[in-house]
Amino acid sequence: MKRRDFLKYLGSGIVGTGVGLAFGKVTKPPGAKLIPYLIPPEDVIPGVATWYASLCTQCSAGCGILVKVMEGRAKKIEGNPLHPVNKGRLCARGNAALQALYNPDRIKGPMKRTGERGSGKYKEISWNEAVSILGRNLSELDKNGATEGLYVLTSTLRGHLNTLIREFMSSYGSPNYMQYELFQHRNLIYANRVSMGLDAIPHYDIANTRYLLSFGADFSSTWLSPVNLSHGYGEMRQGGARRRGVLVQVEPRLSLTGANADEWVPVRPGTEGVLALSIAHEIVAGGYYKGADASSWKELLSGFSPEHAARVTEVDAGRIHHIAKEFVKTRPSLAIGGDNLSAYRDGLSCLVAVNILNHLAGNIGRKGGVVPNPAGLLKGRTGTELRKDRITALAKSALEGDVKTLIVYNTNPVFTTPAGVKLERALRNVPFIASLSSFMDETTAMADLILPSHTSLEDWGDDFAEPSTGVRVATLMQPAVSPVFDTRGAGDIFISLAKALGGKVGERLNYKGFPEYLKESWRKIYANNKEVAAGALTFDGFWNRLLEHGGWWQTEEPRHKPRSVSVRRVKAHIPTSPSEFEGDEGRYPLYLVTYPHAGYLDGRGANLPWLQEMPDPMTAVVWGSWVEINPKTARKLGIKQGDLVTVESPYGGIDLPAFLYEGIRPDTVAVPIGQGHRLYGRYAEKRGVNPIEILPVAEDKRSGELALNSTRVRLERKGADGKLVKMGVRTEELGRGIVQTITPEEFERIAGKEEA
Amino acid sequence: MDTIKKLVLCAVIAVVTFGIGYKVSDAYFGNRTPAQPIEFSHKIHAGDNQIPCMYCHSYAERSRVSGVPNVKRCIGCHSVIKPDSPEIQKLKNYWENKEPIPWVKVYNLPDHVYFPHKRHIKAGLECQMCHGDVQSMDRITRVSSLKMGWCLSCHTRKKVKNGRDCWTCHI
Amino acid sequence: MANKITYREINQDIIGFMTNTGIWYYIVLGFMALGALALFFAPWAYQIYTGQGVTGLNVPIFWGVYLVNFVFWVGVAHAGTLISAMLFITKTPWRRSIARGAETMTFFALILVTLFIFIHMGRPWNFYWSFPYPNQRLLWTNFQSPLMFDVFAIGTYFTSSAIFLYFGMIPDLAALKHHTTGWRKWLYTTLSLGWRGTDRQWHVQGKATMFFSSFIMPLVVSVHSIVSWDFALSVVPGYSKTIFAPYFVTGALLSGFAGVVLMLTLLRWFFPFVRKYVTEYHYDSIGKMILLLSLVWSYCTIMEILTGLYANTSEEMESLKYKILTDPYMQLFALMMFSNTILPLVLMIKKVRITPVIMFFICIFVMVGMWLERYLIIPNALSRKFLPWMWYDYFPSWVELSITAGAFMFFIAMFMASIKIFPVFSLFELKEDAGIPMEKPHGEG
Amino acid sequence: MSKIVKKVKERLRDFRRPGYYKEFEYNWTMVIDLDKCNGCEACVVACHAENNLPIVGKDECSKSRAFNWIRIERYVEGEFPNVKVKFIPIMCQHCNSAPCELGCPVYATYHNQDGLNVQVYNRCVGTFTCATYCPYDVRRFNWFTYKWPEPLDQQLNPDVTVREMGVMEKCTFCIQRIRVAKDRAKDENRKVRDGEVVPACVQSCPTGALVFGDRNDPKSRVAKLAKSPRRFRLLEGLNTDPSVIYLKRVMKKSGSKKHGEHG
Repeated sequence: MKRRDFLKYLGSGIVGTGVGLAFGKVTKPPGAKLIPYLIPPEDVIPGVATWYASLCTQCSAGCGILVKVMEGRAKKIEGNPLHPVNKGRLCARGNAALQALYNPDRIKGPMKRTGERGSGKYKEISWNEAVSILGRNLSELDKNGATEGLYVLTSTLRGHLNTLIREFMSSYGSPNYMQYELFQHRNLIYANRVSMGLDAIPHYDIANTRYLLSFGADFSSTWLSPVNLSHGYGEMRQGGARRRGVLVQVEPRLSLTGANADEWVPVRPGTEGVLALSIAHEIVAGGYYKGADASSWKELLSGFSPEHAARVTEVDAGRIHHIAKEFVKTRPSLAIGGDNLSAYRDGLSCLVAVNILNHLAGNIGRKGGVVPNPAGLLKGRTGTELRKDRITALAKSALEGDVKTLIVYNTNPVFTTPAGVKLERALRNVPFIASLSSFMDETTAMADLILPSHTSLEDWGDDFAEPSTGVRVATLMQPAVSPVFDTRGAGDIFISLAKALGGKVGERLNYKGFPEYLKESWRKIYANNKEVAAGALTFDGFWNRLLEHGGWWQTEEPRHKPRSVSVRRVKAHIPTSPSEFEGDEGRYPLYLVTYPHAGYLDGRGANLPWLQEMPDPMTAVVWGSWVEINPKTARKLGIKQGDLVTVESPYGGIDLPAFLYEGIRPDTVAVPIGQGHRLYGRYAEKRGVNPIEILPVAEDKRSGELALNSTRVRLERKGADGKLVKMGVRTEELGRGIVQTITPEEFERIAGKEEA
Repeated sequence: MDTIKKLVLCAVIAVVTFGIGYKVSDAYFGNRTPAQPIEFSHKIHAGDNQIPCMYCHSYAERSRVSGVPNVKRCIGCHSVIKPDSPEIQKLKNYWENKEPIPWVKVYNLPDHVYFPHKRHIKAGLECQMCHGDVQSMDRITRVSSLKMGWCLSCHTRKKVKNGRDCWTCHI
Repeated sequence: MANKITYREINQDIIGFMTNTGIWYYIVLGFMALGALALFFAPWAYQIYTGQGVTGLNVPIFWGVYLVNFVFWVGVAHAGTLISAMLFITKTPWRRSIARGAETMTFFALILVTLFIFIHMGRPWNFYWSFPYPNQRLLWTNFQSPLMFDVFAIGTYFTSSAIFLYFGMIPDLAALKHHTTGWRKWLYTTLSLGWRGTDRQWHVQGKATMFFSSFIMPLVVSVHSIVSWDFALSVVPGYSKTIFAPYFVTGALLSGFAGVVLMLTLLRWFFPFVRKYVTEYHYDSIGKMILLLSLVWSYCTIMEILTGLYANTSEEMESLKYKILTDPYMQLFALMMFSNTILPLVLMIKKVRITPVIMFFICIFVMVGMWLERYLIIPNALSRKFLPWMWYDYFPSWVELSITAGAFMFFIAMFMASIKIFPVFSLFELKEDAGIPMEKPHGEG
Repeated sequence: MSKIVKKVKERLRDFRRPGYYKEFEYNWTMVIDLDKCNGCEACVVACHAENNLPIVGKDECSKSRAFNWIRIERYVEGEFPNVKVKFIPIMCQHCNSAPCELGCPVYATYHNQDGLNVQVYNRCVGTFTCATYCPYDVRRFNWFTYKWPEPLDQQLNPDVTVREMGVMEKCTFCIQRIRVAKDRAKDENRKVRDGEVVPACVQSCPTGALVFGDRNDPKSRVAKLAKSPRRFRLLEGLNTDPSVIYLKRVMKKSGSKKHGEHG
């Protein structure tokens, strides 16, 4: 090798090493930073979790939660073990509340509309400006003497935020404070009122019942208070030495609860009321009912012989008789009704029929039956307002120009009302809409002003769970983390609005903020209520314990006060014939059953990726919607699993993939509610379809509730690829003994040996 | 042809040596004594004034992290002690602007390592065993390699229960 | 045999082939090399950068086409060992002119085998963790794992076949250095390690070859047995079969011989001088070998199915049903049986065995069939594991298919480049075949 | 002679299973009462929240690459109207004789001193062997490096490693919670109490179908439940000796006729 060459190589070697060294120095990640606290928060140890007791607001059950916080960030939500409603348990939606807090699609600060309404063009403004804009608007209304033109629409609020808004409205001078949610269980309250004179939802003591007859109530996934009732279910099944409870589910589409039932009664849609009364008929006819008014019951129920009911409901007369016998013979027993049942046009009547069953079997006011809750700590909304709080009424007022200003909080009526209500058009007619939503949903997109509110993990609040568990329960909500974005609590917004308005409203709501209002209100409860105050010397001590425990609740066993249902009361409310359905039977041969999805409920959970990727409990479908069709029907129509199918009602059609499902009647199809958002963030947008769009504007004849199960549909195959994505390929066990079972008889034999 | 060959050879040599250089840089020339935003001297605090470690790094006994003292704690003493020194002025600036001090981490472990200070303190280890003779350092220097072998040599020597089990430090 | 061939002719043929390269050869070689770059290395780089998600793998089909290719190339590598070792020991005469080519194939196939292990890994940059080396972190490898067996089996196989290949080549390299100039001369001089052709050297070379042959011989059986245990040691229905070791070994030899036939036939077609050394006699012998192996393989296949049927458990039956009775694997299974069992039966006819064209096409079918055999075992069995809820289907993604195709091009490119540098026929063994010459040759032998 | 054989066998066993402790200090066990489980999926989401599991999206879900350390399998029998649906939550069974542990060439998965089947992420090279060998299909692979959009990443649990591309993962029985409990127990110089360790799935389960504890403690709930005559283990015929014990569901035989017809 030549010397020159050698030098060249040597040179390149040296340059290479040098560059490598330098590159290594440069590219090495800069040392991580150690950021100290400026002032250490109390009781926070970095690396060790702090737990805050709070309230879950993902549905209206009112479960108590513990939020795990590390270094100022919420990490995990768990059930509060002391809380009587959920007993330390938590459902999927509650777990996913974290993703509402940290959702990337949250509105990051107050905004003013700049483009046309619905165009989605907004400008960021400051909070002062935002509040003053709304304040000016309201002052103007006040000046014009049109204070009644202010409408406030919220979700079902039961705590002091409700009281605050109520006070705000009354001092401002508007009676138009409305609460709307798709699943409000108002039929249930109304039915209890007309049948038992109970203006509330009672506690259904599933845990202690031995025979549970459920009419459509899917308490395992969404109905009322799913965690509480599921816990009860677990207790009922294997709660120790007691006899294992039996569950009979009456519904046209096998829900998650139905899947766990010992017996499924696939009744014809709309005839559940008749079936219930027929069972009642058998109870009375069999002489099992010993009440003094047995003969008048007999008379009332005379038209509901099993033979007659069998023709209508397509359930064998023998089976009806058998259920009736089991229902009265097994002690204690319990009948519940909900979801499907309350969503018919005579849903209220059907629920009345269920109450009649409970009465005839003597289940009301006893352990393992219907346990009425004691009066709450707070006077909340009463049943008398039921008919007024209708979304259709709001739409009508808006169309007529009565609504001058609308404030919407925590509810998305544009998404959850049938297209026939024309709510969107009505809202266009409202001169000024302010939304307090933290998410750009379909209703918020109509707003002129957006004042994003906190999510439940950043806010103060409280709740008085209904149904409770036969005891008085109050749950306190406290911020677990400081606000992620520039948002404010809904209560704070109303208080600052009151300040901006001044005058009477300002006087009435003269508080520093919502936390102060909340604390003062609780001071009143503490002062007025001996039971609450018991065991605490001072209010501050009580308040601290409240924050520590996450609320206050009675600890003693519920007292059981029997109540009765009288013939006189229910006479006008019992279902006489099957529920009515829109659509001609020839043209639209199939019943449509819509039901809340276990994750999204009425659509509010659809923006949480955990829930989107959570397989649906029954179908295991993820990231989309589907229509459940019986394989027999599908075969007739040439539809295969996953095909794109048009579901057409007299009010419109939707395209969605088919899911062949043995657990549905051949004359019925079912579509879950919750998907099909036009807006609502990256995880929810343009995913699946919203079946509410094709529903008629049908209301319960008696209560005025929207009837979701009120139309017939027809199916048409549209194409091959419906893009159905589901977990799990095969659902046959192929004799591999994967889920092993034993028969009830065998279980009875070994039950004595089992240790628990 | 010949030139091309030479060029190729040169390139190959350059690439190989580049790799060596990079690796060497990583292993031996990493900055073990980084400059800090405030020239805080452990020598003065822990050495001359005999302030116990746990007074400032108060979480070490209770948590897996030892923690750095909050600014309030610094200012608590320094509002009285030597308030006019230029370094203390820096501290004051941070305090008045309500900014935390961006200390540079000297002992940095990857995320997949679970290292609890608490357990090591409770086992009776001196801070100096891993952090060196801190009380004589003006600026903190990393004295340990923090490599897995370094951890294990001690775990083996001290016969730590399950001390060589992967799960003890990982996941 | 071609008695009339002289030493000089042999030298001229081989050296001429190695030194005179036509433009088409370069074009084809370049095409293959570029193809390897574009279809093999580029997608692999993409996969390393993005993650294994670019493949068609999923839960529970974690082993896909890469493992198929891995087993396939181990199989192709097998003929080399068998021919050079086992047939050497049994002194089978027809091995001489084909042994070097087969050994070269073995070597390059094993390079692909190694690459496919890395391609298949989720974090290939940590591959060295699978070697047992002492380290400060007190980490060790799991000798219980069949994959660890693989590391040793493939490692041993690679080393020994490389040594064997090189060792056998030394006399040739020494011969070549006298006939070449420039870098070749320098290369051959260096590599021939001062071979002078003395009696002693020949003696030692013969002994050593014998020794290595005996040493390598167990590898013929063991390597692929061990590869089969990757599957057989699991509990997966369709994997967990006792017959897998002989089944895989037979299949490997079958595909190996088919590979040798393909290689030889292509050489014969494009380089007419090869026809002097690879004659009908060779085709006849290899044909018989393929026929025999095909019969044994068919027996194993049928036994594998029969044991499944005999067990008659839901797991086994579903696994079989998926493989044999489900679209599109039904068709693939039929094609496999046709290529590996039915078609080779025509090799019973001598006329067929000695017709290179027919042999060529039969062997293409055998290769395809053997690839399918691995495909029908590896991802297919995983598609039907124990819990029907998790059953899933697998289809390779474009990355996997591209790498599979690219691997063939890479192999051909390596082989083509190699045979221009190192003799593809063993000079001295050809000369042995040619017999003791009457006149003194010009070249040294 | 037989003594020597025994000794050699013992030695071989030790060698075969380093890290396999002859006597576990704890024997963490989960009991799942299928008669209580109603398939509500709360456990699935709780697991996602606790263990930093990524969300992969619709396309990846359609390729069967969703991350579920615990999943609920549904098996449907019969035709309308005699349909029987059965649920079974399946997570890593923490087999005491685990096929996966046999497969891993680098000991990235091994048995630890608590009888847990542990996956060491930073040792994993991604050979897929463990997942292939696993009869329960519970292992999940990081096909890509999954990223959370801001500020969803603020939720990530600092006690659990965020896994990178190319690494296998699976249910750990919430090992980080076990660690916290053991740490606390060590401070107080006692053993971990029954009910002190509650994995995320067990914690959230609304029906109380899942119970977790130490089977070595005869007074623990799991030890008692594990003796139930309803006990069985998943795919017991494979002899993997799982640490997850199921209790049989009580249900009528499918095909048995409707009650009413017989009165």
